[in-house]
This record gives sequence, structure tokens and C-alpha cells, in this order.
Amino acid sequence: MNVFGIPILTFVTFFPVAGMLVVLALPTSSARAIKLAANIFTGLEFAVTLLILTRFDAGSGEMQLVERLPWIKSIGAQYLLGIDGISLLLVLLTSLLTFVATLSSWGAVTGRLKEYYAFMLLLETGMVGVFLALDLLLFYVFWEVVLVPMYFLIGIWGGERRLYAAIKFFLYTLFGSVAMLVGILVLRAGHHSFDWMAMVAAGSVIPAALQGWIFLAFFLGFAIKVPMVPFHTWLPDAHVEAPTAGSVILAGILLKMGSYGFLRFSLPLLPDAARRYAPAVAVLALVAIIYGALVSLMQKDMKKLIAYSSVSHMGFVMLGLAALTPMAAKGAVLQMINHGLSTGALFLVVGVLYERRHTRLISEFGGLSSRMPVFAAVFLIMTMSSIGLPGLNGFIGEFMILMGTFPVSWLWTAIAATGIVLGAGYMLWLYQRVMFGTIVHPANESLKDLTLREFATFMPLLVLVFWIGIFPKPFLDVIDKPVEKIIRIVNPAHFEAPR
Amino acid sequence: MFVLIPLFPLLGAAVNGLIGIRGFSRRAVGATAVGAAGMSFAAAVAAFVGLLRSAEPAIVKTLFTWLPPSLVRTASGSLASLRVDLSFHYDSLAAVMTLVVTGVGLLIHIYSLGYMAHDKSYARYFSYLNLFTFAMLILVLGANLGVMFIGWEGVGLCSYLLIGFWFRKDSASNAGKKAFITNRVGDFGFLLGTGLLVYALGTIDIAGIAAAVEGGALAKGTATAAALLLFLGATGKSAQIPLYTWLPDAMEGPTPVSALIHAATMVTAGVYMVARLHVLFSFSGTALTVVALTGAITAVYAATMAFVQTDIKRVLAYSTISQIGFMFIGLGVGAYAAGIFHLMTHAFFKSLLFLAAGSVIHALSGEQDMRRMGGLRARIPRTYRVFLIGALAISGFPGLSGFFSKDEILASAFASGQYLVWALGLAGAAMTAFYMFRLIFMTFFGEERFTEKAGEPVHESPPVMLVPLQVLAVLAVIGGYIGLPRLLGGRAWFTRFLERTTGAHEAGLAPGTEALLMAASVAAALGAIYAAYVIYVKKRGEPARRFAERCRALYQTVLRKYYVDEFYGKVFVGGVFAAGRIADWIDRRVIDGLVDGTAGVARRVSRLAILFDERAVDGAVNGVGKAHLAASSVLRRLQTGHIYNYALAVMLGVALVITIAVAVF
Amino acid sequence: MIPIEAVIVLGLLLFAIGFVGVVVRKNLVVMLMSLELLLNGANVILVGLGRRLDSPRGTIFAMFVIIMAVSEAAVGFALVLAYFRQKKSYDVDALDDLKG
Amino acid sequence: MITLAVFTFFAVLAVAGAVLVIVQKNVMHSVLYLAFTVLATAGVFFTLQAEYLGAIQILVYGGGIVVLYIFVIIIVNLKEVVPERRSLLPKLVLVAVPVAVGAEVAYLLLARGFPVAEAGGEGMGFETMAETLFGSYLFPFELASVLLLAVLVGAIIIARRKLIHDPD
Repeated sequence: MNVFGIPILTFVTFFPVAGMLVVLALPTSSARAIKLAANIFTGLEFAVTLLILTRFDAGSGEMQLVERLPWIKSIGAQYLLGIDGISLLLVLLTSLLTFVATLSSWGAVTGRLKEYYAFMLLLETGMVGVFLALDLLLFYVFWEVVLVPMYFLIGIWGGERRLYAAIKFFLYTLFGSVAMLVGILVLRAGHHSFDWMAMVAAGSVIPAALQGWIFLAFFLGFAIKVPMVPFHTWLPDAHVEAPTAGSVILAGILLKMGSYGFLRFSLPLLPDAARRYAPAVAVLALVAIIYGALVSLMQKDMKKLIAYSSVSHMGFVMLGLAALTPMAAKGAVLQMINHGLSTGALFLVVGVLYERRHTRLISEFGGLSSRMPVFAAVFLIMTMSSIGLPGLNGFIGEFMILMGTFPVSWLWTAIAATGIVLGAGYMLWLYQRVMFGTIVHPANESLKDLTLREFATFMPLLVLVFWIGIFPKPFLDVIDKPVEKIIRIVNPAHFEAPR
Repeated sequence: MFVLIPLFPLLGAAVNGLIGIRGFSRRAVGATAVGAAGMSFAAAVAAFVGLLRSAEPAIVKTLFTWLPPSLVRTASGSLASLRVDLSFHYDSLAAVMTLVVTGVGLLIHIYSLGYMAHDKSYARYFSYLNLFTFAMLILVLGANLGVMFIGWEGVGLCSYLLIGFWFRKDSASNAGKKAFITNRVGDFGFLLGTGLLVYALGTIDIAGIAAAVEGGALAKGTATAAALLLFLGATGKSAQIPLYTWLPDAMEGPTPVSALIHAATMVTAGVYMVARLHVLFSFSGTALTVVALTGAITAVYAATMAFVQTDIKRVLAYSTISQIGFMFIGLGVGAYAAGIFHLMTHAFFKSLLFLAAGSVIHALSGEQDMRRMGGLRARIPRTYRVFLIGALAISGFPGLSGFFSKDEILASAFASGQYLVWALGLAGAAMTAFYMFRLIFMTFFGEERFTEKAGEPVHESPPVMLVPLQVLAVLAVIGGYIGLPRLLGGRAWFTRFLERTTGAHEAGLAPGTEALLMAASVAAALGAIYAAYVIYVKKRGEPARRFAERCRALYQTVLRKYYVDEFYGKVFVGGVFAAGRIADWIDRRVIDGLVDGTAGVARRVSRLAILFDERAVDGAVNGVGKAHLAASSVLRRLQTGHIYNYALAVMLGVALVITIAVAVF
Repeated sequence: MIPIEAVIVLGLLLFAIGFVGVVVRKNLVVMLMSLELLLNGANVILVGLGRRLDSPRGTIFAMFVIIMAVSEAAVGFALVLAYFRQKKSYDVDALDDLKG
Repeated sequence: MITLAVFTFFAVLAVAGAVLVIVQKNVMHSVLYLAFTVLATAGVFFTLQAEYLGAIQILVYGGGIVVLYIFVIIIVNLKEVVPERRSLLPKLVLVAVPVAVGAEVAYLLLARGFPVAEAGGEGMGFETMAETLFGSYLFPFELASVLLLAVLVGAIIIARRKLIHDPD
């Protein structure tokens, strides 16, 4: 399981920490050196995650490159890492977005550079850890590790009400993760170990009633992270106040931890409860889609609007997962990646504008298309990807989710489809108010177009948006087997021959 | 080979879009764009000739797997493996469509060279135009609903960009947004229809669907539901009731755009889709009648609005809606070939009319209101002549293309026994003739109502605009002869060619009745023209003004497009915004209220805790502290400071230890 | 052979006398001297036991005690001189600054 | 038998000297009695076949410390006699306690007998002595030399007259 003699998964997880140490070691005076080091490390991290591809066998649905070390023997916790198609895509997304985010904060962040990049690298380790950990306790640890740097990123480098937002974000997620911890412990009592693979192999050892409670505990933790509607109010505040790079990662990856956790832990480990509560989750998801879209119509701040659009898009992902059909689930996983790309890019877009005008109010802009044509083109492509224009990545995910959900219930699909129409509504209205029309504010007259560096940060996202849109086969093949394996556990009826 | 057809416009769009904007001169941009359109037309003709010669009716070419197979549980309970390939097919229907799209597209590209000559973002316009042609060709050539949907929304995107091309004008970007969202509502139906087909048949490949429907794998009810949902998509795209409101506003875009998108190609996408899925539609009878009725009602309804419009382009817009209504009548009564035939002829004369109107506007340097035109016959004779030919063609003047295609639709409608549809069709034909000639007389006849500004004399359009007009005029005339009905000695070659794909449909009309019908429609058209002549030329529009005063209410309602726009605005758009406001309020007050509420409660509880803390706990703690102090002061005196006391204490300790040791061991 | 009990009793006696000297006498110098006595007592016991256990450790330990005693006496006297120079008196009772 | 006699002779001398040291009013007399006790102890060491230690005792203790005491008393010319103003009762108590402890230990020894087995043998020769001293105890030996050096320096600093610039 190791490449050139190094346990590749551990290396990938803790390489950013090494980076962090190097950054901390650098003298605070040389800003350039710190920035350079941070970028190099995140870049290398992305290269290393690509390296995993060479060792990864797309055909098998099983966990690969598993690394197992005894950790806390007394309670049976192990240091257990493993990767399958789903984790692979999410890890790649994480390393790519972090690299892009670090690159984008080159000009944006000026104060206390060392701590900023140190937190950024620590955050990356936490996130990669979440997606690779197969031991529930280790998963929980990484889940918490992610919270701290994000809290500081928002708390220190954020906007005006950053403290309120940071604390709200922290308490909200912590509250959720505490519930999740209870779930993990009860699960451990049932399975006598934290080992995910053993639990899946053992099948549903836990009685259905108990499964129900664990599912609710897990669901609370994941729902807050996704976020599902009643628990989502931390997201807009966190996004508005977070620095650009923080928002890119917050929206790009942190939200996926919730849905990933739901797919990885709630479905396969608690199949009976999952089947029982799936409709409830689906309804919540539908509410999220419509509610998120409606509220984002009314927003005056660009970042808040995109934040609410994330609520709506993640509602789609959860609907895909709750439909418990292979096609919808595959669509949901792909939609996680797509949402990461398009929303990450949209936040970069807002970041570009914020860097120039230091405001995010839509009313402050207007008629930029004439001054910044390249920016207008990039913004248009990302808007189209976000509302799911066929030929771009968003459509593939949404199409598969809708086609997968239709057999389960045509009503759900109809309601979800209205989400697409509303989506087109608020996004195009945003695009029009910002880009079209005449230039009203004199400050907008002198706006420069994208610099080469800024365009470089968009380049990987643009390439992926078109690639997944036109030729999604490699991505779908990678996640085909693992998703089918999970759905076979949670919804075997789907695969049986017709009665 | 036919896959090359969409490739050229894509290359043209890419070249212009990426490099053209910065590097190219105007001539270079124009050359690439027109070159791409021309090459694409050549490829279309080549493919068409290839199809004529080859035996089998259709060629299918698959590029690669777009969505890999995944298991889907179908209605019948069986497990189907849904796989969507990026595959294209080319048959007679596709041939006609590609020829129309690329042919008319080429002429419009050439026309645009002149029309957009002094526009600032020249390259951006042409790259969008090429991109649009590409998307339309993908739609037409797509072999499954997925690929067709790429083209479907791609065309929607391009129309959004082109309508909102002069984005500085808010009305233009609003119109673009309105077009896109209305199309999106249609796509909502299209997607659900596809979903139903996936659920029912487990495949979205058009040939596959046709085979499954013929194989009886589809219940009639589901078929009707799927067909109607798809038809909802078609109404969105082809601007039929209820999703037509975006087309009149779409006139904000440059005129060649209106010609290409809103006359020749995009609006016909819905008609093409219904024709392409004719097996599904004809299988569910009810769906067909709905199509026919919608078409008929839209035809008449739109025509009434065209009566009162004063903007030259809006009149043509409503006439487009009405003419597409005719096409849907053709499809609705099962005469798919007739519908497509009218589509082709309509493409010719409607784009001719739009471009001619463009030439008029160009001549009057931007003036679009007919009330400030008149008497242009002398000023721009060539434009007038082509405009007249277009008007005659659309009114169904015998001998021109409009007559043949419209007549065939009406004949099939009558033959299929849907007399209401036929009657509405006939009325529509007459009204078309009336408003077209109203337009002709108001713009070209009577006294000159426009004020000629000094710097901008009324001038004839440059040849680069006039030549395409003349070519289109020729097409508008001879376009009908390839479909000459048997009655008039023709071999109805066009219908036979198309029926290779859309299945045979015999009109089943005795020659006598067919002749009678033809005579009726000609009479209606001529009568309408004469009426328009009397009102607008003889009495110089007096009766029209009297009519407007006398029944003001009726006039206003029709003028205001039956307040449909306002109704949509209030109900749908307003409703969504209201819901948005409520949701936002809930979000801020209720949920955040709840969260901040709990935070507030938490704050109050913590204040209580602090009080308790200070009083009770601290009290206790300090108490302990004080007691401790008192006790220690007693002990303090023990430390005398003299060494011997300490030594003594040590010795006492030793003594104690020893006594214990002795006692224990 | 000398009975070990005798040696220990002797050592104890010397130790007790030294201790009494330290505790009773107020004169600093005498205290120091009785301290030396006390240490001698300890040495005697050490040697006795060393002899009894037939290992040289006892005597070596005693040697180190002597070394320590020497250094202690030297420092002690240095302190006494310094103290005497300041307070002009040897009275131990005056030395109670570290009172509680 | 002779060694026992010699031992008891020296023992009695030592104890007597000790008592006299603490009883004397005049400090000089106490110093002399101290010297006397030290030599008696050395004799005891000789009887216990710890000749080496005995020699050191005489040299170091006798020569070194006693001479030191004499010097100090001469330098300080301790004339006045510190009045023993303590009342009798505390003195009695102070004497009673150590004696009681000593008695108790003695009783413990005599009654119970010393748990360690009699190990007879020719006693510790110089060779074994040297070996252990410079073998396993080399480090403490070196440490002791360092200690002495430190004490040397320390004592000088403390006892020296104040520096000129540091007014007393």
C-alpha cells in the first residue's frame, strides 16, 4: 500500500502539516517567501494526490491502499486510512481547491501571513483526513480538526461581523459533531470496534430501533454541516464574513463533509434506519432546494446569495442520496464535485470584485461587462455551470439525480426541477445586475480586467467544468462500483429481479 | 461526414470568441464567421446528396459514451441499464432542418456583415451567431433526448446572449433574461418528460423510444403524459401559448438575430422535436389533438395582437407565433410532412421579412415605429420589392411558397375531420394577410411621416444586405414548388421525401374538395388584402382610428396583449418574489430569531449563573479562605525561629517513628 | 572480638551528647563543636557496622562524612565570624529572624 | 580480649570527653576536650581495624578542625561568657528527649539482637579499601574534592572583611 516505500495515504494527509511547520519556521518579515512556500506545498500536495491515481484500481469497489496501525488499543481505536472512488474524487477536489485558494489569496491577504497560511495547510490536512479516515473515531478527530483553523480563518481575516460569524459557525458545527460522537460511541458499543470495514462486513448487527437513534444523531451532525434547511443559518454569515479563500474552501469542501459522511456512514452502517428515514431526508432536501433558491432571490450581498445557492445545490445532493438509487447517488457524488468547482469559482469571482472595490453589495456594481470582458466570460461560464446548462458539469449531476429520483417519486422530481428554474432566475438576475446595464458608479469606470495570476486560479476550474460536462465517463466510472456497493447494502430491493 | 456540419460553426465561434475579440480586424472576423457558416452549408448539401443516393433512410454515428450505464428500475419493475451516448443521426427530417438552418443562417451571416458594420463588439456578435448555429445543429442532429437537450439549452443560452447583446440597454438584458427563464420553464417540462420516458422505457434514445412504443411497451396514459410534458417544452421554445410572452420582447436584439433565431431556427425547435417524436405523439391520440388545438388557438390569438402593433418588428414577432401555430396544426392533424414543409417555407419568407424590416430600420437609422414611417416605396424601392414578395408569400398568395405549404396544412386539417381546427386555420390565414398588408401599406404607402434628420439621409441598404434579401426572395417564391401537390400536377416530392422518416399520411381528400378548399383560402387571403388596402391606403387609416376610439376598451386590451404579460408578471414572477420575501423573512426572523433567541436565553441563563456564582460559591470559597487564615495564624506562633526547637522537633519525630517501629515489629 | 552492640551504644551515646550540646548550649561555637561530636558518633556506628558486614563501605562512608564535616565546620565558622562581626554576640537566641 | 579492653577504654574516654565539651563554661576548655574526644574516637576506629580511617580522623579532624576552632577562638578573643539564662526545666526536657531516644534504640538492639549475621573475617585490608574507594566510588571521591574546593572559596568570601567600597 505504499508508493516508493512511503505509506501514500498517511503522506498525503500529513504532508500539509509539514508544510505548515516550514511556513511557521520562515521569518515573518519575508512575506514573499511565506507565500511562495505555502503555494509550493499546496501545489505539491495536489501533485501527490494525483500520484494516488497511478496506484488506484478504478474497477474495484473495495477500499484500497488501506493503512492500519493500532492507535488507542484500550478502546479498540485504530489509525485506519483507506480510499475508494468516492474518497478519491473528494480528496482530489480538496487538494485542487486548496491550491487554487492559496494562489488566489496571494494579493488578497496582507496581514499576519504566516498564521494565515499555517491555518490553511492545517485545514487541508483535516479535510483530507476526513475523507480518508475509516476508523470512526479518527474520522471524528479529523472532523473536529477542520473546525479550528476555519474558525480562525473567519475570526481573524474576516469582514466586520467576523467574530459573530466565527463563533456561530463553530458552536453550530460543534453541537452537531457532539451528537455525532454520541452516535459513534453507541455504534462502537454495537460493533465493539470503530473499524468501518468490519462494521460493513458484519452487516446490520444493531437492532432497528437503536439504528434509528444513531441515524438521528448522525443526521443532526451531518445536516448541520451540509447544511439542511433548519440548521443552515450559520452558512450565510460564515460566508459573508470569511475571506475569499476561506469561502472557497468552506463552500467547496466543508459542505461536502456532511453529505460524504451521510453517504459513507449513515447509509451503509444503518441500512434499516436509512430506509425508514430516507423519505424524511428527501423532503428536507426538497425544502432546502426551494427555500434556498427563494431566499437567494432576495439577497443584496453577492456572497450571501451564493451561500444560499449552495444551500439549494446541496439540497440536490442530499435528494440524490436520499433517493437510494444507484443513478441518483452517483449523480449526487458527482454533484458534490461540480458544486465544489462552480461555487468555488463563483466565490473567486466575488473575491476578484471584492479585491477591487472592497464591497460585495450588488447595487455597487453594474455594467462591468464593458470594462472586464474576460472576467465577464469566466463569470458567465461559472454561472451557467452553476445553473446546470447541458454541456457543462452542473447538468450531468442534476440530470442523473433527477433521472434517478424519478422512479422513486415523480413528485419529488417535479419539485426539484422547479429548483432548476428558480436557480436560473436568481443567478441570471445576479449576473445581469452586476455585469449588464450601464456603469452607474464612477468607481466602476476604472476597473481593470483579470490579471494573469487571477486567470491562472480560474484555469483549472474552467478546464474541469468543461471536461466533466463533455466527457464525464472517467469520473463516473471511478465512483460507479463504490456507490453501487453502498446502495446494494442500504436498498437491496432495488437490485432484485422483478417480483 | 454529417458530423462536420456542426463542427465548422463551433470552430468559427471558438476562433472569433478567443482570438477574434482581441486580434482580428473587422474583415477577418467577418470572414471567419461567414466562412464557417458557408462551410457548414456546403457540408449540409453534401450530406443531403449523400442521403439521397444512399439506400437506408438514416445514418447514426456515435462519438463516445456520455453517461456510462447505471441501473434504473423501470415502471414495469424490470432493471434497465440506462446509457446515454453522444451520438448523432442524419435522416431526411434532419437533412431538411440542417439545410434550412445552415442555408438561411449563411444568408443572415452575410446580411449581418452590413447591418452590424459599425457596431463596437463586432467579434463577440459573430462568435455568438456561430455558437448559435452550432447549438441548433446539435439539437437537430442529436440522436437521443440528452444530446438534443444540450442543443436545446445551448440555443436558449445563445438567444439569451444575442437578445441581450446590447447589454447597456436594460430592456435588452431584461428581455434576454425573460427569454431564458421562460425557456427554462419549458425545459422543466422537457426534463420531466425525459424522466418519465426513462422511468417507463429505460432509454432516451429516440430510435429506441420509437421501437419501444411500437412494441407496445408503453401504456397509453404514460405516453400521453410524456408527450404533453415534452410539448410543454416545445411551447416554451417555439413560443406557443402559454409560454410565448418572451418572443415579442426578444425584438430588443439586433434584427438579424430576430431573423435567425426568432423566425428561421430556434422557434422551430419545438416543431422539430414533435415531428422527431411523432411515433410517441401519434400513439397517444389526446396529445395530438392538444397540439393541434394549441396551434390553432395560438395562430388566431397571436394574429389578433398583430393587428394593433405599431412596432414593425413586433408585428413580425406575433406573425411568427401565429405561423408556428400553423405548423403545430399540421403536426396535430398527423400531417407531419406538411408541418415541416411550412416550417421550411416560413423560414424563407419570415427571415426575408425580418431582414427587410431590418433594412427599413437601417434606412431610417433606427426608427422602428410604423406610425413614423410611410411612403418609403419611392425612397427604398428594392427593399420595398422584396418586402412585397415576402408579404405575398406569407399571406398565401397563389403561386408563392406560403400558399402551397399553408394550403396543404389546411387540407390535411380538413381531411382529418377536425373542422374547428380547419376553421381557425382559415381565419388565421385571412388575418395574416390583413396584418401583413397593413404593415406594407403603413410603411411603404401614404405620406412620409418620418422626419429626415440632417446627417442621416434615408438611404438604400448596401448590396451586402440586399443580395441575401434577393436570394431569400427567390427562395420564398420557388420554395413551394418542390412540394407541389399532385392536384396541380406536381409530384409532391417534398412530402414523399420527408415521409421516409415521419411515416406515410395520405390526405384522403377527393380532388374536388381539395380544389374547393384551395379556392376558399385564396379568396380569404385576397379579400383580406383588399380590406387592408381600403382601410389603410384609400381612407389613410381613418377607419382604424375610428375603430380604436369607438371601442376603446377592446382596442386597449388587444394592444396591451390581453394583459397577459402583466398577469404573468404579477402571478408568477411576483409570486416567486413574494415567496422569496417570506422565505427571507422566515430565514432572518424565525430561524435566526430562534438561534439568536437561544443565544439570548443562554445569555440570560449565564447572567443568573454568574449571580449564583458570585453569591453562593464565591461566598463559600472565601469563607474557607478566611477560616484557613485564622487557623494558620495559630500555627504561626509555633515557628519560634530558634534552631533548637526545630532540632527538638526532629528528634521527637525520630522518637515517634522508633516507638511505632518497635510497636509494630 | 568487639560485640557490635557495644559499638552502637557508644555511637548512640556520642550522638545523644552531641545533640544535647547543640540543643542546650546557647553559644554558637559550642554548638558547632557538639555538632562535630554528633558526627563522630555517627562515624563510629558506621565503622562498626561496616566492620560487622565485612565490607569497606562503612569506612568509606565515614570518610565522606568527615569530609563533609570539615567543609561544614569551615562554612559554619565563616558564618559565625560574619555574624559576630555584625551582631557582636554569639547568642543563638538572637538568630530568630526567620520567625513565622 | 585485649581489643575489647582497649575498645572499652577508648569508649569511656570518648564519652567523658564529649560530656565535658558541652558542660564547660570556658570555650577554650571545650575545644581541648573536643580534641581529646576526637583522638579517643580515632582509637576506637583502630580497634575496629579501620586503621585508614583512624589515621584520617587524627589528621583531618584532630589536625584540621580542632586547630580551626582554636584559631577562630583566638581571633575572635571570645572573652565575655554568654550567660546561660535558660531555666532548668526546659534544659531537663531538652536533655531527657535525646537520652530517651538513645535508650529506646539501645533497648531495641539489646532485646532483639542485631538482625545482621556475624560476619567475622580478617577485617578490611587496605587493598579492598583502595579498590572500592577508587573503583566504584571514584565519582563521589572526585565530587568530594569539588565540594572542598567550593567550601574553600565560600568560606573565604563569607568570612573576609568587607570590601573598602562596601561600607559596613
